[in-house]
Amino acid sequence: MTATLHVSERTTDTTDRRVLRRRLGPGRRIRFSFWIGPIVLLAVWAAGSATGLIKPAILTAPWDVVTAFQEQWTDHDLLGNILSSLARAALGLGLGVLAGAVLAVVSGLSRAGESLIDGPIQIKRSVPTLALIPLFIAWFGIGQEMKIVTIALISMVPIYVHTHNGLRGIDGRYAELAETIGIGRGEFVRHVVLPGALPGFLLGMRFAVTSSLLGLVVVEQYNATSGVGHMITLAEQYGQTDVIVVGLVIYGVFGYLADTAVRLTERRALAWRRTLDT
Amino acid sequence: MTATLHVSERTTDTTDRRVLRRRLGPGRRIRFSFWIGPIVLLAVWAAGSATGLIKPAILTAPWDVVTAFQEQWTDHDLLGNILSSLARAALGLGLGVLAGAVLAVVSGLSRAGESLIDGPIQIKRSVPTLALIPLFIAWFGIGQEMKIVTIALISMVPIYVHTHNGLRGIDGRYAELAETIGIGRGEFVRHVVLPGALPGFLLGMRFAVTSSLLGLVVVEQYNATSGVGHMITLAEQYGQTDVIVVGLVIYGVFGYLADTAVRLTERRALAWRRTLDT
Amino acid sequence: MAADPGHLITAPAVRVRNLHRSFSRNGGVLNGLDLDIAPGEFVALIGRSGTGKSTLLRALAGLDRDVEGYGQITVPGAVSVVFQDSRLLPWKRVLPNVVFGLRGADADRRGRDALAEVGLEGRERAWPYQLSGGEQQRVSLARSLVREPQLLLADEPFGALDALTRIRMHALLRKLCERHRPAVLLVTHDVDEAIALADRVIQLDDGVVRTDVRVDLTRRSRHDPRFAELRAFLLDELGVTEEDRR
Amino acid sequence: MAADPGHLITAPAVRVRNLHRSFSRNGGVLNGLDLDIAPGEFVALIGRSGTGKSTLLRALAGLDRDVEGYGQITVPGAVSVVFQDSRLLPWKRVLPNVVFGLRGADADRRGRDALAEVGLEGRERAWPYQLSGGEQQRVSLARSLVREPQLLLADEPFGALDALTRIRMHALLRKLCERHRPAVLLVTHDVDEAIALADRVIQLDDGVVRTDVRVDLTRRSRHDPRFAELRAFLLDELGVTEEDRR
Amino acid sequence: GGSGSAATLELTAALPDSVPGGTELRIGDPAIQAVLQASGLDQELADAGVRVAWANISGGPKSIQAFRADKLDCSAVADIPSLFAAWTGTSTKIVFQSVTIDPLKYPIYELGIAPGVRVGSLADLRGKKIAYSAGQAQGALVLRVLEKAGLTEKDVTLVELTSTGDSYVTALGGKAVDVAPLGAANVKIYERKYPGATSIKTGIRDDAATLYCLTSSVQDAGKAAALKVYVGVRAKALLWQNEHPKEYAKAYLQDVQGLNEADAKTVTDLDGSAGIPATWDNAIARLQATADLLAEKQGHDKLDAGTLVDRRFEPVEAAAAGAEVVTGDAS
Ligand SMILES: Nc1ncnc2c1ncn2[C@@H]1O[C@H](COP(=O)(O)OP(=O)(O)OP(=O)(O)O)[C@@H](O)[C@H]1O
Ligand SMILES: Nc1ncnc2c1ncn2[C@@H]1O[C@H](COP(=O)(O)OP(=O)(O)OP(=O)(O)O)[C@@H](O)[C@H]1O
Ligand SMILES: [Mg+2]
Ligand SMILES: [Mg+2]
Repeated sequence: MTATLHVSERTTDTTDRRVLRRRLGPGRRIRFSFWIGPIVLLAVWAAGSATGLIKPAILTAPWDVVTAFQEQWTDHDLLGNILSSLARAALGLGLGVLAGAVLAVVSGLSRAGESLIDGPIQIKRSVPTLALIPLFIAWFGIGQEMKIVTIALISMVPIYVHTHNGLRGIDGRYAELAETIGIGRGEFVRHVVLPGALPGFLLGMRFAVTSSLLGLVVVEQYNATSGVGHMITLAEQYGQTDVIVVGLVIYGVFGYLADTAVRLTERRALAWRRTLDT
Repeated sequence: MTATLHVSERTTDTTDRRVLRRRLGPGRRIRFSFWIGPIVLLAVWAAGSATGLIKPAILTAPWDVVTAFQEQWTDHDLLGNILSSLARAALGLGLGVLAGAVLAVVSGLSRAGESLIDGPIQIKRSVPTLALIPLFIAWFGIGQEMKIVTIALISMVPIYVHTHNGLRGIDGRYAELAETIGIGRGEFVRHVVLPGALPGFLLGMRFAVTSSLLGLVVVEQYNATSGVGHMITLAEQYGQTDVIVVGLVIYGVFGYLADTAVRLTERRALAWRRTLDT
Repeated sequence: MAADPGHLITAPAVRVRNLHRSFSRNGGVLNGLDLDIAPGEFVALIGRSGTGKSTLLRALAGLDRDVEGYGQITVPGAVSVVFQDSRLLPWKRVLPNVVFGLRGADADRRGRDALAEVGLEGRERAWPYQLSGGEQQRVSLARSLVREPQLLLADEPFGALDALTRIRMHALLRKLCERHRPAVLLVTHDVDEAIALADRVIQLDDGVVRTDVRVDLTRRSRHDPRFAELRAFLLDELGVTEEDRR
Repeated sequence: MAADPGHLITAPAVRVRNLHRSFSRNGGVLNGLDLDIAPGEFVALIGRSGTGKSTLLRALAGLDRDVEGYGQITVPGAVSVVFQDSRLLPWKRVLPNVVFGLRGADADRRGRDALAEVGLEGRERAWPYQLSGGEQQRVSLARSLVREPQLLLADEPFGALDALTRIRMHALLRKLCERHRPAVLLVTHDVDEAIALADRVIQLDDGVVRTDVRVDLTRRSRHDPRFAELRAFLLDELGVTEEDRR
Repeated sequence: GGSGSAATLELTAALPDSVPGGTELRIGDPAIQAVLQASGLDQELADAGVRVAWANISGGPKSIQAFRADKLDCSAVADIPSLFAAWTGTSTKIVFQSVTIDPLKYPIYELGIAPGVRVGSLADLRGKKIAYSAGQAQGALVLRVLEKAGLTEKDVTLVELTSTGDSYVTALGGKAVDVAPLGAANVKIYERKYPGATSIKTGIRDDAATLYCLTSSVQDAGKAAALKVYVGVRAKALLWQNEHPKEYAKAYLQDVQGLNEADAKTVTDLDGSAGIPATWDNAIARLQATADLLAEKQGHDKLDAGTLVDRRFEPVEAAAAGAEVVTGDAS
């Protein structure tokens, strides 16, 4: 038996030579990479328009959209349109998210609740909203109320489906743990179900946010005097391609920003996960 | 020290008295429970119509819908409409699912791919399809091609987003394992990425299926001579509420069946999971 | 039955009769198992891998709803389980994991104390994934010990610990047992550990309690010849031959 | 360095110099560690819970991309790792888990053989969740052994096994080592196991190799007085006092 | 564009008579398509060597979209789309005009009045909530109604509401608006659905019916020749339709549009008969008036209606109708 106490030499050499396996996951995040896609898209659009490959009748050139944007801004209260649209979308989204999450938890945690709630929501999901509007008009009139209810219903669906799915995907071992610890339903929901279903919920949020914006196009056809959806509807009737594209760009920008915001939240709220993404 | 070998008495008493903790998860599945919701919905509709609480002007009574259904079936080739719609939806869905899954894997596994693919898809997602149709008309004409491409694009989005999200949510430890085992990208995708992202993909399928059906309403407004969406559009022009409801019921039934089919597949394909749902 | 009649004068804390459990395809795992544990008694459970030790613990913990079988089980109300996997909630930091479900204003303080006792002071705010295997196991142990159960079911709670830490955890567990006198059923693969801690060692085999020995050593020292004797007996029961043991 | 110069005549299979690793908030885990392992040498690594054994193994396995630190590492190409958690792919049944990534027409047969060797014949089609803790660990072991690595890194591969199964797995590992002579770095908490299996036992403490002893027993028996001596020495190094050891 | 034959033709040159082989017209004109097939007039097209690729496209926005993408040559619409095409930079020419005989008796639109609202004449519109959709024919009609009633937009509340499907019927029924222009067929459905619902006639001519084409298609010599044939056949088709309302109802309303026999009869009864005007003068004057009104009220550029029509087709159309052309006020 030979035994020696090891005395470290504590060199100051900080050379780093690691063995690194080929990474199979996506690797580290590239900073600001989420700007690249949109910028490329813009570049292609500009190039296509400049070279005449994209005819202005089909898709207005970016610079003409800028002009149209300015015109809408100064002459047609574009800011007012955007704000009133956002207010509608936000209110509807808020209600929809609340309703969707509550229904998902109820139907996720009880088979009886599920059999009553789940079917009708899946059916609602399969039916075009546009076709349901007459019903909503009959029930809620054609004022603000109808618009907000419609948007709430539209954005409720993805929240419900994703939260429910996320909840049902929670590892059963955590439920066992909670059962042996002897907590009630309330604490179980708070400490296990909600955090466990959070990834699903957040994915639902990404869809709900864009759905609520898209819902504007539908509801603002009805008795709206302002709003981006209203602007697009009008422009479609007139065939004002440039104004339509202004509207689309606004949608694209808001949708993309909202989506990016949810994904950043996701990253922070799910810091406990070690996945391919981290 | 006392030591005895235990001799089991092997009684034949099969009384079962377990200690059972209060179940916090949803519990066992109720068989056929997925029929309950739709049946209740139908019952409410029928009751509302019979008592006059739901006026026929708002929502046609179920029996009138049945009559209208029969009339459409015999006089107006409803079956043909349904089949040509389904053919369109299926073709578009097939292409969309393929494209969405491939893009999701590419962008999920490489940061470079992600920065190019992800942004444009999120932007596409935020923009109303209706407003993009002029572009598709310019590129693909007003025939079947444009319709299928549009549906493919519509159903590609949920597949992409969910598969990408599911992929990125795979436990990083499995990637580590794969790396030490020294397999290539292809095997990694086949053995780790695809099965790991399968729950996400299947959730995406549920949305893609209904999206493809809903897409019909939009595309069949353009130069279609058959299809359920076309039927609804016509009925709207002539104010035939009952025919519209026939269309909605068809959407509801197909959407619900497709959704249920995906969920049954889900249950079989994900037999390896132990979650709150099992 | 093996437990001496003196114990059965008071009602047992745990009483299992004729317990059968089986997983559809693999035949019976428990085949008519009988077991009594007196209040305050410390029982160590040994047995080959896959003999059904965890299955028995799950049955006692009330978690085997979907397993086929029958039998009669009685357990006290307040049960605490240390699972074989450490089963920390990944979305909770260490301290909230320890005090999860704990009521009372001093829950946090008690949690901190328990963490300190398992040697993890200062790691209260770490995420589970930031802990080493042994650290996770100790958090899981702290979570069980901070509660004051009438029955503690522990499934290899020291498996991932080094010798010194293990000895410290033994002492901690002994202290807790002296203070609250819970009935304990501890699964372990370490025969020495079983003898050192338990009042009784039982061995599971073929789905029944095959061996049931009382550990009545006055000083639990390896140097006690009866320790060695007991150890030899148990290893023999486990099928470890003299040859293997060299 | 501790390893005797005779070994360094051939290039070592593993060569680690001045290895530093730290997790942002918790200070250094490895603080200038040096280590050589000769081809075919079997080294057991012991150390307190949380001293960085797994961190070292991950560095050798090439998995510490996102950990801060520096140092120089050389390892052979074909490395096989038994993780501390058994890390079976939950969506693959047992046999596909074992042969995952294995090429060749006889992969399945080799997988079956490996499963039989770890005592899991007949469980080829079970899902991982249907296995007991020890069974999962054995599948994970089978997965590593069925490959023929030049370096085997095993992180407590026998932790969840009972005495007899453990002895069988020791024999299996020894057989494999004799056949393919890989360099082995085995983390264990069981000093007896370390002495019984290894050519050398090293102890990690404070981020460096604090003790490095050669096990040159002719017959590895507990009854050999040098076994006991070595055991006492190592336990002492681990901080287990004579008092504790009783 | 489209059919490679692409010999260009000045807009002032005489319409060529011979249709080159392979010429194809892409036309969205579903009603006439059905009539041609039912009447056998499609044979005339075939005999003249005209091939038609039918598109089931009608209405302003969709036809303009298809024009822009150059996927359609001509489409049947009322008068408004050609104005908006011009205002948004798509050059089109009207190549066919028809009128309704006795247009005030058979109006296309009436004003639906919500249940419980009392509107007996146009003067009663003061202070009412009126559905208004700026880009659609219904919107132009509302402006003309107000003009006729001597009211301005300030005297009423215009509720921006797009007419899609039965949205106006629903809005009226839900009392979200007091007054809305409804298609004559929808008025019957509306009054049947909502007890207490009424309607009044506008007393304004809204019978403009045109076929408008991409200017570039008219400039294609081959297509121009084919169009000359098509315009003639189309005139005959309309006259056939007047004579054979039952067959028209079956061929188009029932088989294509999916109405039942009773509803189809209601529609044909309300349609009146179509007239082929001897000259387009009156129609162009009415188009000019509409253009001026919209330019003023909606802030568009002034527009010369004369640039929107291709009067070379005027005599072709009249000649095909022969003695049955309508003249005077009715035209
Ligand atoms: N869900 C399941 N489905 C099928 N078989 C199962 C399931 N759970 C456990 N088993 C089987 O039942 C037997 C007993 O398992 P159990 O987990 O009780 O063993 P154990 O004694 O705890 O073993 P270990 O010491 O390895 O943890 C094992 O053979 C195992 O494969
Ligand atoms: N991802 C991480 N983030 C922060 N700290 C970490 C992380 N991984 C490990 N650590 C810390 O680094 C130290 C060394 O961890 P390591 O897993 O190497 O210990 P170990 O020697 O394997 O212990 P055990 O015997 O308990 O498995 C521990 O204190 C652990 O908490
Ligand atoms: Mg076990
Ligand atoms: Mg470790």
